Amino acid sequence: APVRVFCAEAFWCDLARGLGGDAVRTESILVSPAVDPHDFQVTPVTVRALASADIVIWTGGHYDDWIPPLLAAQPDPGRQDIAIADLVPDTDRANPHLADDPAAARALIDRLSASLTTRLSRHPAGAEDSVMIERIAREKRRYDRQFDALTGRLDALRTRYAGLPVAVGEPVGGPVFRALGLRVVDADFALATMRHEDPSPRDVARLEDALRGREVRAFVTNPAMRVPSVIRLERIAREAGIPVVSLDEFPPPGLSWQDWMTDRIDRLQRALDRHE
Amino acid sequence: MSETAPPRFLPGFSPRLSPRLSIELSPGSPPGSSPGTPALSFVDVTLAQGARILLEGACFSLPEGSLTVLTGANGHGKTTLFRTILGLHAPRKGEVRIFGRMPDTMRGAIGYLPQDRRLPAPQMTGRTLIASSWNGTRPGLPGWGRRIRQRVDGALSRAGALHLADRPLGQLSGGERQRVFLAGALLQSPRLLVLDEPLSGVDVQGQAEIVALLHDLCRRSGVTILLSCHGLDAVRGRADYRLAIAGQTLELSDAAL
Amino acid sequence: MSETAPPRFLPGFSPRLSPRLSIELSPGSPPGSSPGTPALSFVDVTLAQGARILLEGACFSLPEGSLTVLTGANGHGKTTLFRTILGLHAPRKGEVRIFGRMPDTMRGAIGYLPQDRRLPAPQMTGRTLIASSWNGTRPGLPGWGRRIRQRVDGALSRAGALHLADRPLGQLSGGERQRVFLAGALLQSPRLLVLDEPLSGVDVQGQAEIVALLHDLCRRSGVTILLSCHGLDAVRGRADYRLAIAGQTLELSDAAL
Amino acid sequence: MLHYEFMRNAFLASGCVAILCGFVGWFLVLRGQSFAGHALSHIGFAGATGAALIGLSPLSGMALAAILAGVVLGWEPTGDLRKDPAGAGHRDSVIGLVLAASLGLGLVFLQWQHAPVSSATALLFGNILGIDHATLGMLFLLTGLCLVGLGALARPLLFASLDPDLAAARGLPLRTMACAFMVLVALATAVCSETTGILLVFSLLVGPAATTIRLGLAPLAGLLGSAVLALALAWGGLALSWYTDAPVSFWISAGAALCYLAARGYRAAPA
Amino acid sequence: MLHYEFMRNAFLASGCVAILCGFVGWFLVLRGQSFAGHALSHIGFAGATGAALIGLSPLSGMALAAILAGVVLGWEPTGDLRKDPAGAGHRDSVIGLVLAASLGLGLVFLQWQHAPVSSATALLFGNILGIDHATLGMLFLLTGLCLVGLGALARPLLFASLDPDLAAARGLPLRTMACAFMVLVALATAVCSETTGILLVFSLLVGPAATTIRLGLAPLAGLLGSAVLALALAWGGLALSWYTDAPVSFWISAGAALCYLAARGYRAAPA
Ligand SMILES: Nc1ncnc2c1ncn2[C@@H]1O[C@H](COP(=O)(O)OP(=O)(O)OP(=O)(O)O)[C@@H](O)[C@H]1O
Ligand SMILES: Nc1ncnc2c1ncn2[C@@H]1O[C@H](COP(=O)(O)OP(=O)(O)OP(=O)(O)O)[C@@H](O)[C@H]1O
Ligand SMILES: [Mg+2]
Ligand SMILES: [Mg+2]
Ligand SMILES: [Zn+2]
Repeated sequence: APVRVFCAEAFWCDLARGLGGDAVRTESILVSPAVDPHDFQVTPVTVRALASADIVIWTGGHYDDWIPPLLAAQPDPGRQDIAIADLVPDTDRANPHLADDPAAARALIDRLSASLTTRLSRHPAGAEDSVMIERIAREKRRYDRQFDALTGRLDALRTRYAGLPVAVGEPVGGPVFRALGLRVVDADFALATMRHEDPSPRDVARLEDALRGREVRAFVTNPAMRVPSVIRLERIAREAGIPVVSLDEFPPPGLSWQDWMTDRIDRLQRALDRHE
Repeated sequence: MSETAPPRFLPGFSPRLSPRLSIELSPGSPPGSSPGTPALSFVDVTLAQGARILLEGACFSLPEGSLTVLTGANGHGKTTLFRTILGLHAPRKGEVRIFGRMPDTMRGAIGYLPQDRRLPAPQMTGRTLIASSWNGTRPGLPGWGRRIRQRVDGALSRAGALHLADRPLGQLSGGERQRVFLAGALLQSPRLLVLDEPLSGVDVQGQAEIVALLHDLCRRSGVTILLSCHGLDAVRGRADYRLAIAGQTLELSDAAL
Repeated sequence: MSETAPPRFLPGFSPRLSPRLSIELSPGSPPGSSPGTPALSFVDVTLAQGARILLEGACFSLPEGSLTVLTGANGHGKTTLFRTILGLHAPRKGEVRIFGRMPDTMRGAIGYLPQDRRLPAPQMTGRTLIASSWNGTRPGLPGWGRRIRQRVDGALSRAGALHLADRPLGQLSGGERQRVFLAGALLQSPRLLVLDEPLSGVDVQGQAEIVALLHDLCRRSGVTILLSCHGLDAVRGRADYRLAIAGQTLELSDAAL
Repeated sequence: MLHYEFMRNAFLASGCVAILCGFVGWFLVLRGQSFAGHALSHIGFAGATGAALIGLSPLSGMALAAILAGVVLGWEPTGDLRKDPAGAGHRDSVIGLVLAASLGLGLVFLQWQHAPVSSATALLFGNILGIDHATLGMLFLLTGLCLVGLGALARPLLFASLDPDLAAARGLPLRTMACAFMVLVALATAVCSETTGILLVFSLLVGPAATTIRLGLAPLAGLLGSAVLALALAWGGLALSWYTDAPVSFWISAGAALCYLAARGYRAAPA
Repeated sequence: MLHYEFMRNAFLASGCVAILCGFVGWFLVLRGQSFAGHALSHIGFAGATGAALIGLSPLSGMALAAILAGVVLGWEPTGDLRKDPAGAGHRDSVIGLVLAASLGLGLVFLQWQHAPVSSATALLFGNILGIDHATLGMLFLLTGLCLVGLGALARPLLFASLDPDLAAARGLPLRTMACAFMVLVALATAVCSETTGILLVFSLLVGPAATTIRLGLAPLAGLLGSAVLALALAWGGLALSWYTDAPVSFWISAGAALCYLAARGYRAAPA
């Protein structure tokens, strides 16, 4: 029987499916980046799926806090629980967005391939299983190549962009910015937006000054966070001729993680290059 | 409005018959009264609370400018009758007429003192309470200014409550509060005054004062007054008629009887 | 408790002097009374509301088993005096003793009927209201069972309110409610009954019944009763003493005077 | 501070909201309906998510839901104690139930959503620093409308609030008054909380009004005092927030509580 | 359905919460304090964020804040109308102010904390399907404690609620009673909403109690009826949620509102 993988966010399961193929059967809750994962409501169907899973993957780091209690409520020694945030220990604790962190994806693939392999080889392994194990190894190598390419590209871009200031409306894209060495000028403002709070007026003023004075190279927004203060600043950015980049929370359905990442970096690059 | 009208009291008015046995009085002309319509008339009115009938087929009418006392044991329906006059309680049968018209259209002309009332804001002063009722049913901003103040002060001093008017209602004693409420009932120069136990809780001297005031209002301004009270001692010599509720019937008689 | 005590009324009791002029009565032995301590005594009590003095240097004591009427004009401090007895209002000066003890310790032995009371739950029946006061100050679960029901029924039927007990309080008429409340005051066989205008709103026959009941309680069970009312007609012939508040002084006299 | 347009807009918007809240809140506190005021802003949440579901704008959804709830909340107590003694104490629990039901509904709507809902939840928290000219214009317009409505309602509402039994006897339809006022409050909270957030609106509704009523001011003085105090709180809160970096709504809610405490102390002292 | 441990735990936990809420809620609704009940659960939010700031567990922070607020809410109305007429109608606005102030405080705590908790909404909707054995044990313990406390308080509280003036005259300290009860409610809401969410707790507090009180049941019948109804609602809601996949709290809040409506219709029919 295929290994049942349960993901809080669909794109982790995309990666798992790409790795495991027929060896895994996946099920995920959050499919659309439009739903705010910070305030998601759990229903029995969700938990039923989770209760019968062999592997549970979630982002962790307070991104989807509703998962751990569900796991505790249905203890199962045979189940493997993977919180991505725990795999990449040096993450920025305040910013739980890990979807676009190649390191996180790589760590997940590493962990997943290891555990899928042991699971498949645990029972008296049939021919079919060994085919699958082989396939997993092959896919892992393919993923690793893609990750390498991605990191390579990011490293290359880093030399060009390191130290460039950008502004963000909501803390999406943190890992990519870190990889590129971009300097986020308004971390507090972004966090306030994420928490649905009032930002402090001087943060707004500083950000506005930065936009009007063209002190930043791009203004990054999250399409799931269309709040008035961000919309207003977006307009100011446009007026000042600063490129506005809209970055999703995580990949929309139908788009693979790799393509989504590439598109992301492409758009960021276009924006950052526009002012050279 | 009716403050300048001539007194309409007719001293030789004869006692009415018990309504169930009575000749039906045609509501525009009670025998012996002036040709005006009666201030208040009940035509074959049946009042009930839930399944219980309080009053059956009651007919009577009160001429304008008369002072009538409503008596009856506890729970026999005095308050219910008052509420019927004000349109707050629907009669099961029959018709109530105020100056010949439907009660709904005449509410502005009635001054009412309920037996108990809620006081949602006991921290407000009596003056505030009374002033808020000035033209209180018309849309617009709350009234203020000298004219309203004069009217409010006039009503308060008539009711002997001027010295109580600037204290929070919650701090007044029972009798003091009753006087303030009475002032409220007098405020808009009503043509019909309907007072539910205005004397309860008032001291002996105060009772006499209030009855004298009411008597004066009848005689001098032609106001029609209906008040309920327990025992006739306080109103003796001042009331024209007595309406007695007993066992589902209503009896109108001369107060002197 | 005191239901079985012998009646302590002494018919030949002489009128008290005006307290300000009076010989100070030692609280344990009012002249002519039985050697027991007085049920209620005020020693040089000054009562005030805010800056206003209501009563100055009042001294009196009531023997156990007597029926006393408190009279006074509106706003002269009857309710304040009652509240002082119950420890709800602190006297500015002087001491109040109930059966020789501090008011705080004797509250369980006093039955009280306030002049007005809030009814936060008018949808509850009178029976529920009264039953909830049974041992109401002791921690534990609400009482239920036959014994409490019997006591409640007993109090209700004494006060003539048994037929009203199962209707929501909000639906009762003023006088009906007063009877239910009176039953509540009688419930725990108090040794001292403090009734603030128990007759207000009650019909004439009801007033007579209530006074007769109170008289009976005094004579047969030795309960001490202090009640306020306006006018002495209703209590004539039944009360032993009259306490009159007038102009900051308190005068105790024989009720027959 | 006023050099930035967003701060100027924030001052204008919060001033506008403060004056409306000061007036409306005075009646709200007088009538003991703070809970309704609080509940209405939660209820707007259900409306906003529901509207997003059927493709309406969140503001119109919020306003619709709030108006509906206003009618329900105004409806329940008949106002006539004698006719319905059981209904007397129930205003409070009815509000609770409507609140719970609409939160529950909002939750399902949220679950069915496959469109961005953050705009809906953002309404709850408002965004006083993100107000542009168009919003400001609409705010002025709607506030003006609400004030006109309140102006027409004020006298009968005061009468019905201070002396409901007499008002009913004079033929004032208590239920209609209650509904009309609740709808007004609903509109005001919807309009204001869309721009400034629920917390801020609620503080401005209750704080200044409770202070002036506690001080025992007469109606007109109380109404004016409440509006002025609300304005002072709003502007003071904005200024403080500028210098301290703490959120505006924190300063306003803290200020509201302090004002009430001061009034309480002042009143308690002489007595 | 009961095959899954999480569902078994959910049934146990919600049953436990339901019974506590049924009893406590009856008094809450009788006293007209639903708003306080609602506010206390919001206030817990400030406590939870504050606790995280100084390194305490959220539950203890919540409980502490709620207890503190309970004392404040119980304190304000002296209970003696005659001594303090201005304080009479103020219970409602004081709750509003405490609520606003603590929400404001919660916001600042959140800001200082730099932690990405959107606990405001997480707390609101709770997580009844995520209850483990340890939580369940603690829930049983704390519920038991609250029930014992309520048992000791019940008789004087009933007296004070039905007839406050007479209770004061008999020497019952109204303010102490009010504070004790509010603290109890605070504890109960803190304990319950930590596990099952505010919305669910609030629906169970108000719905069944309002229904039995509206039906005019006598105290003991009302208390028992309220607890039974709460249990039925909670379990019914869980079962419905299992089959329909709508959130539990939606079903429970909708059920609560329907029960009240039914009781209202039943009562209105004969009159
Ligand atoms: N809403 C109601 N439902 C049922 N019965 C009611 C309702 N309101 C009043 N009653 C009953 O109707 C009867 C008449 O009440 P009403 O208040 O008119 O009496 P009343 O003559 O004014 O008595 P009182 O002298 O005590 O004021 C009473 O028995 C009362 O209990
Ligand atoms: N909290 C208060 N603050 C200030 N004055 C008060 C307060 N409570 C009562 N008073 C005043 O004290 C005086 C005495 O009141 P009290 O209620 O004792 O009078 P009473 O003799 O019972 O009058 P009534 O016959 O009308 O019941 C009244 O003038 C009253 O207005
Ligand atoms: Mg009556
Ligand atoms: Mg008195
Ligand atoms: Zn709330």
